[in-house]
Amino acid sequence: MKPDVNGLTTHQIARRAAQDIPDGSYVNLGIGLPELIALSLPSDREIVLHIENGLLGMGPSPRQGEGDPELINAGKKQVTTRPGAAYFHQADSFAMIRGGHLDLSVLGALEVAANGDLANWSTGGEDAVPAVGGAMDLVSGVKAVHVLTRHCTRNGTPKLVERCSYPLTGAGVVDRIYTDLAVIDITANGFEVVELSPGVPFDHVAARTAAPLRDGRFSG
Amino acid sequence: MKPDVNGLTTHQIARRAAQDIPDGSYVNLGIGLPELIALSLPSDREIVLHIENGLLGMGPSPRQGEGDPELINAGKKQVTTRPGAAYFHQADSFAMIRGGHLDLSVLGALEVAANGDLANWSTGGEDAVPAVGGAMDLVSGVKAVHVLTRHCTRNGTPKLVERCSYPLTGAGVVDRIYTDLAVIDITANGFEVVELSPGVPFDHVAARTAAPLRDGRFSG
Amino acid sequence: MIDKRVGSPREAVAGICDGDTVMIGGFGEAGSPIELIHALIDHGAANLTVISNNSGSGEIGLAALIRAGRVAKIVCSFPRSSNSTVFPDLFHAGRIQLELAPQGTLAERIRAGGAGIPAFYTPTAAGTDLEAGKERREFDGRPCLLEHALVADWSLIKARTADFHGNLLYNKTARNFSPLMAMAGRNTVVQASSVVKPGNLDPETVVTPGIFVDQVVHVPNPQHESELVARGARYP
Amino acid sequence: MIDKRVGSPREAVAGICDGDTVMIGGFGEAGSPIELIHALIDHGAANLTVISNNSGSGEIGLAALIRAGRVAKIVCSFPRSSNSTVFPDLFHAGRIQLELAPQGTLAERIRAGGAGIPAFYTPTAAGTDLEAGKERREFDGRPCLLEHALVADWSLIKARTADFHGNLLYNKTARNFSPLMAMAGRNTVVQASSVVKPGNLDPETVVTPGIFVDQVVHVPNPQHESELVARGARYP
Repeated sequence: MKPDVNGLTTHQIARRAAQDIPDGSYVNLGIGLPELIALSLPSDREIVLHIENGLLGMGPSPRQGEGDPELINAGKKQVTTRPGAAYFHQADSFAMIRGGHLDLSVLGALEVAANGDLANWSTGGEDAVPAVGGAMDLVSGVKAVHVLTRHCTRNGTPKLVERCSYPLTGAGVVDRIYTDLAVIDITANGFEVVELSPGVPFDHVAARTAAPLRDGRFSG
Repeated sequence: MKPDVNGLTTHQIARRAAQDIPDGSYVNLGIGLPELIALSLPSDREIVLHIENGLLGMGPSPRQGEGDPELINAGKKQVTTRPGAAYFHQADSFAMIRGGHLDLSVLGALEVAANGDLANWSTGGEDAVPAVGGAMDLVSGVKAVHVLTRHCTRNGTPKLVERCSYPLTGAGVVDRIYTDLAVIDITANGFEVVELSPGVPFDHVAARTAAPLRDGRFSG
Repeated sequence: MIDKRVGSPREAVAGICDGDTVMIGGFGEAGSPIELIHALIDHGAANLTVISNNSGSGEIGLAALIRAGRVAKIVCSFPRSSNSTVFPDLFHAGRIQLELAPQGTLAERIRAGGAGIPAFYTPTAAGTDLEAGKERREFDGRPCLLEHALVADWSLIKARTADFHGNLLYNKTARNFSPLMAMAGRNTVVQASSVVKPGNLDPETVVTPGIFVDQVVHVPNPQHESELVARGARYP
Repeated sequence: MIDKRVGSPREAVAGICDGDTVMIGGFGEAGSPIELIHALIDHGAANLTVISNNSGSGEIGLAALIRAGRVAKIVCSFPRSSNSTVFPDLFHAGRIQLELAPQGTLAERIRAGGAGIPAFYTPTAAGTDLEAGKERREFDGRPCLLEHALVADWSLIKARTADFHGNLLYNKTARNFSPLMAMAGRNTVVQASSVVKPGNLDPETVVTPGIFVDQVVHVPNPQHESELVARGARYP
């Protein structure tokens, strides 16, 4: 490993992912890393954020002392609304998700497989309390699913794998992955790099990916 | 037939049926004869009328010139609202019906059978345009189903029969029938008179009922 | 910036193609998007499948679309009207197909289509002639029928107020099928009596969130079907 | 006259019996009917099945009900909280059962229960471990699972405003599961911050029509779960 290769910070990954969201999109941001996208949306676009507990048009965090404990996002943090917002109940909220009305779901990952399988809800451990939330609904219904994740775990284990070892959130659901090292599409031929982070060589990424990695940067 | 036996008028049938509706009930009134019940509700009770096109708390017809063509009942006549009213869409409206939230549905009938079968949507004729509306939903979901009808058709054919000859609205769904001649329950043993209209002898009713008729007036 | 306004009913329906499935809101005249229907007649798309609770009245609105021969099939709960013979005449002549659905089943199938539920079971119509061709299954001893979701290429609906995002409020019982059809249409077109900027509607009172809406047309004084019928109007 | 008000949370929950199924509204603290839950703890009913999206936080509200050993089983999508070990401890000790459901499936099952739909198909969770024990069927080539309706003997929910008929308005994202649980509970109890006479709510803006509500309790200043947790409160 070359110690002089530095990938993106988590905020930079979020900013990179935000760049690809078209004006006018309806987007759900998962808990954790994907939440950072809300801070990085291009100012020249109007993007409507959906939170599955019942709001379209999520705005930034409230100023100190101005929040309402009953206006929270899926991560249970206080938020605000933007002009054009609407509240609704859970059945309507998941009708938006399951019915294919949202343009994009951005989720975190424990593992993503070369066939698009996503594992992000459980490590399957004996001592874990199983908790799934809305992740399975999101991947089953939203038009496009992007994953935002560090390329490897803290101890260096690749998260992009041939087959997931953790329980699946959904089978064949992921379209694109944004990591600190690269932007990678799921194709019929598996993982394909569409963009490398600045200063990151292809081989560096391939060495940290536990499945074949194609270089799709010059294919059009 | 004795010409001196007069049953109730349609308004009297409606008034009789209205007397049995308890305070606080949520009630759907079918198109036609049952609509008259709205004019006869006892003034000492609060009864909430549901109209399946999307309103709880229907009030009387508007005064001339004060109606809204978009505030109509299931019979497409203009109505008003009462304090405590609420509008909702069709899926919520039929959730109330199908989900067993309404206390009573009062419907008209072409035929009612001794086993509680109801036929009220189609004569099955070749030249008829089939049209069902909400009747099948009402009989499948509402807690109690009462029928309001003249005992016989205009040409004297009994409407209370052993088995329906017209297509069914629902099987085994009717609880009670209010006619010009009597109030009749559907029991495990078929039709049972619980009350005769003033001046109407039991035999007069039995002769106009095309199925066995029990006299339940003194059974408690 | 999100601005779903289009300039006219004509522009709003311009993309409807021959053979498309079109949901049309309304129960009787309440909620019937007459101006959009008339624009569709002018537009000329034919061989349509229409999903609507009724079949129109008089010779305007939905009845006029049917009379013009544009509708190959209608999915409907109550295709009769005391003041129109348009549908019955074509139906008896074998020139229009009818799929009859109980009103609550129709509503639930449309909602299912919008909610990504492919099918559901309902006790409604079990044991009746409308059970024909449907799968039956008992739940807790009660016979139920399997009903499939309905979706549409287009939904044409009417609202009282829309904002640029397509958030909608309705007028009284004109709400009926419209919020469901907005969900189930791949392209949902709304004619609204009033159109306001985002931020002018209370997020608590929005009935249809804008995500379900694609185009908003301002029709400030929509015609009333009953008035048109009363004076014997025909379209075109 | 229709007046669904009762005098206190204690009276409202007095009819809950051992072994009952109880739906409890809320997503996190938003919409959690803390005062009703605390009244249920005082009331003492045990061996309950609770249907709720989460398992509570700290040692108040739902977490306190669980800690008191009253809950035999929970049907839930996310029974984890960063500030409570009440559920995990009992779960690992084998003293509480968990039926895990994806959040959207949980919501739809509750709606189905309230709407008289015994079962429906959904693509959610097909091909995952949560498919276990469920019937699979393809629609348009897509694998789906059969999911059954949920109903409850009691639903305990929180509203912003109620009228005497039980018509309800909610506060922001506190709405979440409550309108669905109101439909699916045989007895629906609402704690409302404000209670008004019929006629004081606009019929166009009512979120839950009163037909779904059985009892209304005025709780003018409900406690906030996060504040109670922050200061380490326990109930009782």
